[in-house]
Parts: sequence; C-alpha cells; structure tokens
Amino acid sequence: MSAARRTPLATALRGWGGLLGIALLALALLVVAPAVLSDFRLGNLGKYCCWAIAAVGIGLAWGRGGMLVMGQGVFFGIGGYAMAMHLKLEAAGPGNVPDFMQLYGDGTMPGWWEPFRSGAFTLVAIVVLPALVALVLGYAILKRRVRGAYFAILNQALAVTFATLLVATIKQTGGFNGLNSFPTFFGYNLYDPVNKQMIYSIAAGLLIACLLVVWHLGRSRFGELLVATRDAEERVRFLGHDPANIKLVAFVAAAVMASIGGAMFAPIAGIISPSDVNAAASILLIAGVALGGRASLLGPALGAIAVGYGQSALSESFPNHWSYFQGALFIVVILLIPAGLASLPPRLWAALPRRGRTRKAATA
Amino acid sequence: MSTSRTRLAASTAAALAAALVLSSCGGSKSDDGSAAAADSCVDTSGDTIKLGFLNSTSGAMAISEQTVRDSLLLAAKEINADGGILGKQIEPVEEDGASDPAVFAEKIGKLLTSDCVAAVFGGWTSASRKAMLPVVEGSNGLLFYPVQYEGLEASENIYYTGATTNQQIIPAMDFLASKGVKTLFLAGSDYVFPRTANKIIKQYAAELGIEIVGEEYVPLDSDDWSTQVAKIVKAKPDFVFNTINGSSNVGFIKAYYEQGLGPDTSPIISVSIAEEEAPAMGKDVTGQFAAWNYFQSVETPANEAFIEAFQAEYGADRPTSDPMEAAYTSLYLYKNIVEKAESFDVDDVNAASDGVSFDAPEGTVTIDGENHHIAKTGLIGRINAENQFDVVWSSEGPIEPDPFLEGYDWWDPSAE
Amino acid sequence: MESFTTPLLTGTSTGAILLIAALGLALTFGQMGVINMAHGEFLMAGAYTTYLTQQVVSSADVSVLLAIPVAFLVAGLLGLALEAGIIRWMYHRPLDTLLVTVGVGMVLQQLAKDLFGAQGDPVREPGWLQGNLTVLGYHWPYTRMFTIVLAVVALGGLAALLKRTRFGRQIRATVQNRDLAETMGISTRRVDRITFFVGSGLAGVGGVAVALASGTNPTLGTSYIIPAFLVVVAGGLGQLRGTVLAAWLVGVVTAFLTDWFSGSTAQVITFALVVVFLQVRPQGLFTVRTRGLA
Amino acid sequence: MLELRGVSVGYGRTAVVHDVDLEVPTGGAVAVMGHNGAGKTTLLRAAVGLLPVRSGTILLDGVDVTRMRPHQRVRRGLGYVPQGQLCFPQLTTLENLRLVADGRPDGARLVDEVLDTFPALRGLLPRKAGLLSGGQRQQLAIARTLLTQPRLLVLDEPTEGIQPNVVAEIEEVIAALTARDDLSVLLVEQHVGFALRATGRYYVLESGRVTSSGSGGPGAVADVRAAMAV
Amino acid sequence: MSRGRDYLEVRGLTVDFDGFKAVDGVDLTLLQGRLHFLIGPNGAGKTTLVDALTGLVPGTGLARYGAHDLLGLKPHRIVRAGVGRTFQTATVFEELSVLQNLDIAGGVHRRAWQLALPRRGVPAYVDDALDAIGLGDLRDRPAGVLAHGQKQWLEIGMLLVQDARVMLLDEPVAGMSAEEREATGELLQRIGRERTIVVIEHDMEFVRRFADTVTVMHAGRVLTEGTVAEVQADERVQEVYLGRTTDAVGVDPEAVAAEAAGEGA
Repeated sequence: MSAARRTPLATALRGWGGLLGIALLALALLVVAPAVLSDFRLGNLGKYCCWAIAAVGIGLAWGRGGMLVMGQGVFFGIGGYAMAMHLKLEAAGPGNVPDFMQLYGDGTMPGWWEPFRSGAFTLVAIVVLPALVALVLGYAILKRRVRGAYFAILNQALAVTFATLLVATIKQTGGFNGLNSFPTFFGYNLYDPVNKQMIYSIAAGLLIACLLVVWHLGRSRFGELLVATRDAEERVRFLGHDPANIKLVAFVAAAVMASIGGAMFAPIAGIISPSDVNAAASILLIAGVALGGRASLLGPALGAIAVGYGQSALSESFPNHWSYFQGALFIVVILLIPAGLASLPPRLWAALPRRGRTRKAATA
Repeated sequence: MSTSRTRLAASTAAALAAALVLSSCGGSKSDDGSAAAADSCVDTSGDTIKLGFLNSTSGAMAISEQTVRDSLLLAAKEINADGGILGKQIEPVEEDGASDPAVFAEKIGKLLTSDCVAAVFGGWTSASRKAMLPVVEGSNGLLFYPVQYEGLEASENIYYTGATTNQQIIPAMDFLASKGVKTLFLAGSDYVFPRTANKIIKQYAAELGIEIVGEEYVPLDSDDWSTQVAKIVKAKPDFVFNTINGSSNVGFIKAYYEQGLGPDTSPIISVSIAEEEAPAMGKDVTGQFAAWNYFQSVETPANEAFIEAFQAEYGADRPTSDPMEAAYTSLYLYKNIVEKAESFDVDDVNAASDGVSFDAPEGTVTIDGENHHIAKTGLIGRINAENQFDVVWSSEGPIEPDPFLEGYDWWDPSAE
Repeated sequence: MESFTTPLLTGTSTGAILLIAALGLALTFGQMGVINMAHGEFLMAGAYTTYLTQQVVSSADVSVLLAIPVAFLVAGLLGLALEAGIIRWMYHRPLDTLLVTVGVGMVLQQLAKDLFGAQGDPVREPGWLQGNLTVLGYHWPYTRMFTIVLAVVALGGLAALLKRTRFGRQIRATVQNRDLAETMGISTRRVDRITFFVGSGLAGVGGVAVALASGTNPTLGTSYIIPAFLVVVAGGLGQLRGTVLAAWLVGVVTAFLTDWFSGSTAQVITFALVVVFLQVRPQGLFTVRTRGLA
Repeated sequence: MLELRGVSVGYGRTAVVHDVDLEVPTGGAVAVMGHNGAGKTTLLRAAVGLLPVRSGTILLDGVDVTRMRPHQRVRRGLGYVPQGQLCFPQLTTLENLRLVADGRPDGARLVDEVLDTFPALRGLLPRKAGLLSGGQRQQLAIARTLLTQPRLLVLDEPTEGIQPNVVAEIEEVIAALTARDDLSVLLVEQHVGFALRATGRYYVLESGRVTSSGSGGPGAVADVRAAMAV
Repeated sequence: MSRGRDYLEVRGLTVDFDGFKAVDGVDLTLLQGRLHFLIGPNGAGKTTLVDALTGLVPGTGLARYGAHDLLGLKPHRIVRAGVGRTFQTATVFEELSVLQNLDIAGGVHRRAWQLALPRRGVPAYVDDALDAIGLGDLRDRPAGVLAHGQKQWLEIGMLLVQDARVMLLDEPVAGMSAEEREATGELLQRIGRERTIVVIEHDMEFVRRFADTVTVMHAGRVLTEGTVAEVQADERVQEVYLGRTTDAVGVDPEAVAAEAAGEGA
C-alpha cells in the first residue's frame, strides 16, 4: 500500500503538518469563504462540508482501517432523518403533527417520533443512534471476520435496504419525497441569510472538529494499531488484540461522523430523502475519499468537497455528462492514483532528490 | 517534553475551532418564523428578462423532463418572436435538476438569488417540488410547475399548470362509474403520488359503490410484477387503476399480458402513461386507457399549431404529451399575467393572476387566483395501435381546481 | 393451494434470472476474485442486444433465439475489453476492482441512456412463448418458464465447461495455483481473459431473460447486481450447487414475502435474512476450503 | 541449452541474486548448490520466467527468452518441477496429467508413457491430488512436467521433505533422466553426494553469487563442502 | 526439571483436516528455563502443532498453561494468557518503525482508553527489549527495510515486550548467516531462563549447539524425545529424518523470506 509509505512529507503531515493543514482549512472555510462567497455558493459549500464530514469518517474506516464502507449513506441518513424529524416537529409546533402525515396517512404520528420534539434528545440521538446501529451491525459482521469484498457488498446491500425501507414507510418517513420544508433550525429562521451563514459555520466547524479527532487518532497508539490491523490482521491477533474490536471502534467513529454530516445536511439542503442516503449517494462519498486520498488526513475531506463542487459545476456546464465524469473519476483515480491526489505532492517531492541521488551514484 | 507541547497545541487548536463556531453562531433569532422576504434582485431595467428553466437533463427523470425543457424553449422562442413579455425578450437560464430533489433545491436557490430570474419553470417529481417549495417561498420567488400531481398543496409562490387530483383522478373514477365498473384493483409504485391518489380513489370508490378488490405497491425501480399480477388474476377486477411510475410500467404490462389478462378482461386505466411512455410498451398497451387533460390527438386549432411548431423544431417523429403541453401553457400564462399586472414583481403578479386565461392546446385554461391552479378539462383516452390516444370520454367542460378536495363531502383527509 | 403455488412458481422464475446473473459472477468473482460491479450493466447490454436483434431480424420467433448467442458475445466482448483494459492491472487489488467497475457501470449506464433513451424499449416475446400454463390456479407464463430453461442450459453449459473440458481444467488449475499452471504451459493471461469473457457472456444471456420479462431500460442492471452478489456469497464461493440453491431460495423467499407483505417490505426482509444467514454461515451454504478474498 | 548471462534478480527493495553466469549444455546435467537463502530457488524462478530479472539475459537454445512468459518458455522445451511437490489439489491425478497432455496430438500415448515411468500413479488416477502423500505428489509433479516433453528439465529440490524410502525411488528416476542424452537437467539439491553423482557440473551459490563451480562426480564432494563452508 | 515452576502441558493434541490428521495425539511437557527444539521432516506437523497451540487451527485434546486450556481460547486471548509466537516468514509491520513495532506489541498491558493517547516517551520495557535484540541503532527505521534476520529479532523483541512467558518460534534462524545464528542462539539462551521457549528448526548444527531438549515429530506424532545425543542415536530418527545428515549440508531448505514473498506474490 504505497499510500501509507512513509515519505518524509507524509510523516510530517501526520504530526505538526497535519495540524497546520487543519488550521489552514479552518481559516479557508470559516474566515475566507464567508467573506468572498455569495450566500448561495456558501450554502453549497456547506453541503459539501456535510459530505466531507462523512468522508473524514470513511477515510478513517477505509483508508486507515481497510474497511470499504460502501453503505455510509445509512448513517448519513440516520443523522439526517433524526435532525429532519426534529425540524419537522419544530415547524409543526407543540402538540401538532408534521404536515405530510396528514397528507399521506391518517394524521396520527407514530410514537417513536415523539422524543424528537426535544432538541436535546435529537442532538444526543444524532450521535448515539448511529453508534448503536454501527455497534450492533459491526459486531455481527466484524466478529464473524467478514471482510474485504464481503464487507463492502454487505454494506452496500445495507444502503439499498435502508433506502428501500425509507421509501416503503411513506407514512412515517415521507417515503420517496423524504422530509423537507424546514422553516426554522432550533428557533432560528432558516430564510434569514445570517442564520444560513451560522449553520454553514457550524457545519464547517464540525468538519474541522472531526479532522482534529482523526488527526489525534492517527497519532495515537490506536491509530497505529488500526493501520497495523489493515495491513496484517492476523499479526495483530498475535499482539493480543482482537482485530474486530479495533475495527469496530473505527467503524463506529465513521458512522457517528457520517451521522453528524447528515444531521447538518438536512437544514442546509432543506431536504433529506432516500436519494441522499441510497447506494448511489454512498458511492459518491467513496468517490470523494478515493480522489482525495483514502489514507491521508485532509484528502478525504478535500476530495469530498471537490466532488461536491465538481457535481455542481459540471452539471451546470455539461448537464448530460456528469455520469461520465463520475464514472471516469472512479476509473482514473483508482487505476492510476489509488492513493489519491494527496499522494501526488509527496511523490513528486520524493522523486526530485532521488534523481539527484541516482546521478551521484552514476558518477561514482 | 515534545508530547506535552503537542497536546497543548492540539487543545489550543480545538479551542480555536470551537470559538470560531460559537462566534459565528451569532445568528438572528426572529420570533415570527415567517419568511423574512429577501429583497428581489430581479433586474427589469434592460430589454431582456431572465427566466429560469429547471429540469433534469441527467439522471433517471431526464428523458421525461427533457421533453418539458423542449416545449419551454419552444414557447420562449415563440414569445420572443412575437415581441417578448412586456416588450422584453426572454433570456432563458437553464439548469439541471439531475433527478435529485436536493439538487433541485440547490439550483432553484441559485436561479432566484444568484441569477436573479423573474420566475422559474420546471420540476417534475413531487419530491423535487416539495424540495423547491421552501426555497421559493423563502426568497419569495415564482415557480411554474407543469406536471399532474397528488394535490393537497397550494403555495403563494407556485403556479400549478398540471392537473390536481380532482382534474385527473376524480374524472377517471367518474369515467369508470359511467362504464358500470363494480370492482377495482389498485396497482402503484411505492411513493407519494400513488399512495395519495389511492387514498382518494378508495374514498371516492366507496361513494360510487365500487369495490376495491386489491391494492399492491412495488418499489419505484422494480421491474418484477409477476406476484402482484397473479393477485390481479385471482381478484378478476372489472378494471385496474394504474398509478405506476416510469419504466416500472413495462414490467407490469408484460406480466399482465403473460398471465392472460388483457383490455377485454381486466382493462387498465393509467395516470402516468402518456404519448412519451406508450411506445416503450409497444403493442402490449394497445386498447388500454389513460386519464389526462391533454392528448396529442385533441382537436383544437391551438393544438394543431402547437404540434406543428413542436415537430418543426424537434422532428416530425416527436410526440407531444400532457406535461409538455402544460409547460408550454405555463410560459404563456406567465406572459399573460405579467402583461395584465404590467410588472414582473412577484406580489404584483400574484395580485393580477386571478382569472387570467390562455387558449392552450388542450382548450382554454383559466387561473384560479386563490389556489394558483388552473381549470382543466378531464379526458380519457384509449391507446390505439400507433400508441396514440383516442379520446373516449371527457368531463363536462373545464373542472375548477380543488387541490384540497374541499368541495367533495366524501373526502376525509384524516381517514386511512 | 394457489397462495402457495403462485409465489413458488413466480419465485422460481425470478430465481432463474438471478441464477444466470449469479453464474457469471460465480465465475469472475468466485474463480478469479474480481468484484465486477459492472456485471449488472453487462446484463443490461444483453437486454439491449435482444432489443436490437429484434430490430434487425423482425420475426420475434427467430430473433429471441438468435439473441441468446449474440447477447453472450456482446456482453462477453464488453467483459473482455474490461479485463484487458483495466482489470488485468488490478488482480492484486480486489477491493479496488470493485470501485473501478462501479465507475465502468456508471459510464455504461449513461451510454445506454444516450444511445437508447431512458424510457426503455419494448421486446416482443416470440409467438411460441405467448400464453401460459395453468398450474394449480397460477397462470404460469411460457416466457417465465423459458427463463428457467435458459438458466438450466446456462448452468449445465457452465458445469460441463468446468468439469469436462480442457479449458475447464485450465481454469480450475489457474485458480488453484497460477504460477504452477503457467509453468505447465498454460497461458494464464489467456485463461483469465476467456474466463472473464465467459462470465460476462453469461450476464448477456441473463439480459435476454430480463428483456423477455420486463423489457429494457438503462438502469435494469442495478436492481440485479446486489442480489446476485449476495447469492454468490450466500451460496459459497466456487460452489455451483450453492449458487443454484441460493438463487432459488432468494427468488422464492422474496416472492412469498411479496405475497404476504409488499414488494418493498419483501426486499428489506430478504436482505435482512441474507445478512443474518451470513452471520450463521459466513462461508455460505456449501463450504469449500479456499482462500478468502480479503 | 540454457544460458544465464549476468542475471540479477530481486524482490522489492532487496536483490537476491547478483550477476550470475550459468550454463547448462545440451544433453548435460548441472547442479546448483548452496545454503538456505542463498538464492537458488529465486534463480530458478527467474530462469523459468516466474520472476522478472533486473538485468542480464536468459538464452534458451540460443534464443533470448528473457522477456518471455513462463508458458512460452515451456513451449520452447523448458520443463519445471517446483519445490514442495506442488500439484493442483482439487483436480484428480488424471486431471492433473490431462491438463498438460490434452493440447498435444499424442496426449493419450504420452500419459500412458509417463504412467509406465511412475506405475504407482496408475492406481491413484481418480483420486484428488490434494489427498496424495508427499512422495506420490512429487512423482505426479515430475510426471506432469515430463508430459510437456521438455528438452530442459529444471528441478527444484526434488527430494526435499520426502520419506526416505520414496527418496531412493525419486533419485533413481532423476538419475535416469539426467543420463538421457535428449534431456538437459538443471538440478537444485541439498544432498551433495547425490547431486554430484547425478550431474556433470556444479555451481555453488552463496548470498546470491556464484562462488565456485566445477565438474561434478563423487570426487568433487570435498571441493563443494569446502566452498560451502566459507 | 527442578528449575522450572512454569510449564506448558500438551496431552493428546490432535488436529484433523477433513480426515487427515496433521497432528495426531501429541503429548508434550514443556518446562520453563529450557530451550526446547522441535524437529522433523516437512509435513511432520510441527507448524500445525504451534498453530493449534496459538489458536490458528482448531485442535482437540488438552493444552494446559497455568489455569488455561489454550485449545478453547481465541488467538488474542492466548496471547494475553502469556503465549506468543513468531512465524516462518517474519511478519512485522513494515511501515512502522522498529520502535513503533515494539511499542505496539506492548498494547496487551495497557488499558483500552490508553490506546486513544499518543505515545509519550519510550517505556522502559520497550527500551529493554530494544537492547536485548540489539537493534537500538535502527530504532527509527521502518521495519520494512530491515534485513531478514533483523526482522526475526524484531519479532522476538515484540514477544519480549508482550512479556510472553511461552515463546513458540517457527524457524527463527532460517536464512541467517552463521554469526547471526550464533547471536540468535545466545539471545534465546539469555531470555530463555525465565521463559518456556520452543523452537522449530531444521538446522541440526544450530540444534546441536543450543538445544536442551529435542522432540522429533513424524507424520503428526512424537517419534522420540530427549537430549540431542539421545535423539541422534535413535535409529528411527536417523531413518525418517537425520539419515542423510552425514552427507547433506544445511539440512533443510524451507522457504527463505524472500522466496516465500515470491511465492505469495
């Protein structure tokens, strides 16, 4: 795995350089972007940030842990729907039922919606719910030593199942249309540009926070152990660890991050629907991570932002060809630069002095 | 030593990030949750006026929505050739909704706040409309939505030029009642429109004395209908009410034939199969029925002109269909409202819209200023061997739009 | 009785299509370890080939039979191109083949949309397949029975190829020890290519069955790919009989669940059942001692 | 028959074989000896084509085969019996043989011939090769390679890990093969005495380099011992 | 016998692969403080025996160490019970430095939450292990660039950090030079005083030089057991295994790391 081969720059990026990179990104997202972008573009960037948050988690689980999590849409959806349910209830007002239940059903609300009236409960649920689901699923899958392609396929099947379930439960979750029309966000009017900027800042801030978590984990013993598990799972067993537990932690962390991303996506995009969480959406997240560099610190986040931007920009200019671009992206990146764009600067950097060295060797 | 420094740096960075987040939280908390209407940025000073055309030109819905885009562009071209709106040439700003509701929401925001268009035309799926609704209300913009839908909605900022349920579903039921249908089987895709439509159908059927002998849903993208069709065979209904969407119809019609059903045993009435979709099912669909407000075969002078212009522009093999006609009509209606209001301002437009009419290909349509829908005539067509629709039944004149079915006392929205 | 025969027979027909799709995967995934997510699009290519064959040979009676070998060839050649252009560089990165072929699938799907339109095109069944046989109250369409025949032929052909022919021995030898096969004078590159050709070609044959059942459309492959993979995994790698049983079970169980609940619920429950099953038997229905893919 | 000129081979960052020159004369037999890890197997794998060389040339019958794939070299008359009694465990003994023989016009006769050479295999034809004993598998491996009708036979440790009573049998077969005029042999063997008896020339490989070479025969045992003791 | 209080007792250990008994009713008593060598022809079941003791393959019978029956435990539990092993092909974490490799091996003794912290300084036991294996100068080099022998030492070092009371070493000196073998042997003698060490080995020279006890395995069974001299004198051993040693040089040709890497590729 050349991605993780320790070139000096890569090593540096894991330590101080990584922190510097995060600081620069924070500066760009939290200070520069709000100053130069229009409200509309800033909203778009906020959406990309939500995907980036999920991508950071994928970088942890896939890049560092070797688990190709092809169904992160599930967790993105859990967070997104939890938040959206709260916002719908907020819009409906105390004691009232969300509008769509009146339209599609008989106007009664299922009991499990009730707790989401509480903002505090919702915030807790956005973290705890995906963690629990990931724990149960991960435990079941990883303990049986399901890995590699099997893991990926089961994961994707999960995303398909989840989206189908959402579509099928139209009276409870809005079905294919999903949940939309959120006038307020914890009391803040969502039509007000100032508040939109605030929500953007929260999303960007959460992205930075997730990056800091991953940066820290990367430096910790756990980070080493995770990479070790990816590269030689059996060997880790003989260090006295159960590799399943190590991977489980990364899987759960990735799930929580995806959920946080989804939770911010709902108010920023104004909608969360099955098409934001299905297999295709999950794969788009993977595309960003692959592009940026699965095993690098900033790569997944930047890659996700780039893919989000590319989707907006390319679909504006070449509306019929976005699918081709997306497909080509997978083919070119995975085939030619499997370690992602993040691997290019260190590679170039490493290539330069080596040429000098070989010349020296030749003259010797 | 070095590690403690690192920790310090880490916590500082974390604190910094947190501070940034918190400081940016200084949002304004307005108490009235209503739309703080943003000032319109529409530029009406020049001799052109920008209009947004927002349809999916990529993704699953592209093939349907592209036809809407085509007729919008045709209408714009005709209007421009005729002197424009209030003397201003239409400058279309095209965007792709990519068959994804979230993208529709994003793009309509761009069109209204960044491109500053005077109005947006487009949307197809209910999901796309629902996603655009808060955005268009939030920025007090205008959206013209050209597709028949499940009703139960009326927004100050949206004009609905397709049918609402009392202009398509209810006429279809009236047609069935007129044919003496006693038993009905409901088959639909598992999403909003079929679910809502069937809720209405079931209540109206009870009123009409028609028995519902089965109700089946299949996921949107599923092609396998054999199990459900076996249930139809078993139920032997007088008619099948089909609310299946898109390509899923092909598998349904195939399974229906294979198991020995046909127009003479248990005929189908569809609300999503039009001139565009029928050829995909070939001869299998011949003899079946569809409920719309427009067919290519409608004989009006306006329709003759429309078909001629459309085929001249896009090719003689191109059929015209209900949503295309509704989109074409929507742009002309907008022109007529604006010219009545003598203003592009949204509030002025809304104030002037009531009673504005247009001699559309389907016949004369008139806007209801209360609910922003238009009065339309209900038509039932029977599919012939050329995959065209022969009109076999029509409502008595245009039906006033009633999106919330307030005029129907059998309707109980909270009943299951 | 009807409530039992109907799902059983419809499920068996659905299982047959699933089996043809899964047989190709059993070869490329089970034997070669390549996770080809574009396999569904090869299925789609087979369906469109059926449609195109009908455009050229207008007699539906003949064209469908003709479409079977042509679809095999078209999908096989697509597979060959994929192998030669991309997969051959990635045998040591099985997980990455998954992602690359996802990209290939996207491109093929968009290509089909651009070439044929998103609406789908009709495929007429031949006269000799019109009608149905009434089995205990269920009108079993001849086309559905035909897919079962097609599946049995594909299965028999594949089994004979692997067990009886020289090329089958070469495939099995290459799977077991690539270097050794090479030094026995077998061109393992050639074996790879042909294996991929045959596996992809089988998807094309599956496409004919799909076209007969539900016509063509650009996205039809996506609804088969995940179930087909689950069938291969649940059946046990390298186990044809496992694949057969798993395909039949998934088809029939889904049909019964659809009958009892709804189509969406059936999908959800079937997936859940497969996941639970893989918890109990991660190595599938039938086990063979073989290298894992991980 | 086979000539290696300045061949270097390595894995990843480390070179294992350095600048080796070696020749197997037509009809002759050559032994390569050396400690574990000296690079003997690596050298053979490069000669057969399973490993790319870093530099140097490999000639087979005077033709440069350095860039050819293994199966192409096999078609040019190179037969290889790898270390470890390798076979295709899920194929039967007969299938193991037919795998090779099928492509040849006189395949059936050839199978019959090698079964005469290894009569013990006759009774094992329907059995899966994975269930054979080590000695039986080695006989199968040699028989299978003979079916490719090699003019040069490359044997990597043919008696390693095999029960003593079978070893004698296999040594007999190898001795018979090396004695054939129409067959050249390149043999890697730990058993110095046997190797030198069976071959006419030896090379000693240490840390990937040829440190000594000479004529074979029992008299060379002491020389080889001395060379390897360094 | 009197030296060791600690011991690993194996009774009737059998490993059955679909009817083929790779290990067949093996009885062994392995005492602390002695260097045990396990020899025998290829396929005799030596590695399978170690695999069974470390949870890699399922075995039946009894393998008692302290209060545990190893056969019922999962691999990581066996490690935590104090039994460690190395592999024929050295498997160190190539991308981690020597120091990180050693440190990561110490994880057994840390609490779970400590894993979430970055490393602070070098723990004393890691330093000790580094000294013991003599790789102090290379502590910051990636393990991937180490020579084959050095990787084997690193693996032994990792076992030291793990504080494995029982060490099962699979051909630790294969491919090493004479000097390296000597150094390895001495290292094993040093660390073996408080440990139970079992070495699978083919190099009889090495066995003669360092073995306290030799167990000869053949066809899954224990053929004989005793001191080097006793074993060498055994006719059956000569027949199945040592027969040709007078004639052969460097008896067994197991895969050297490089060659194994080639086969794996």
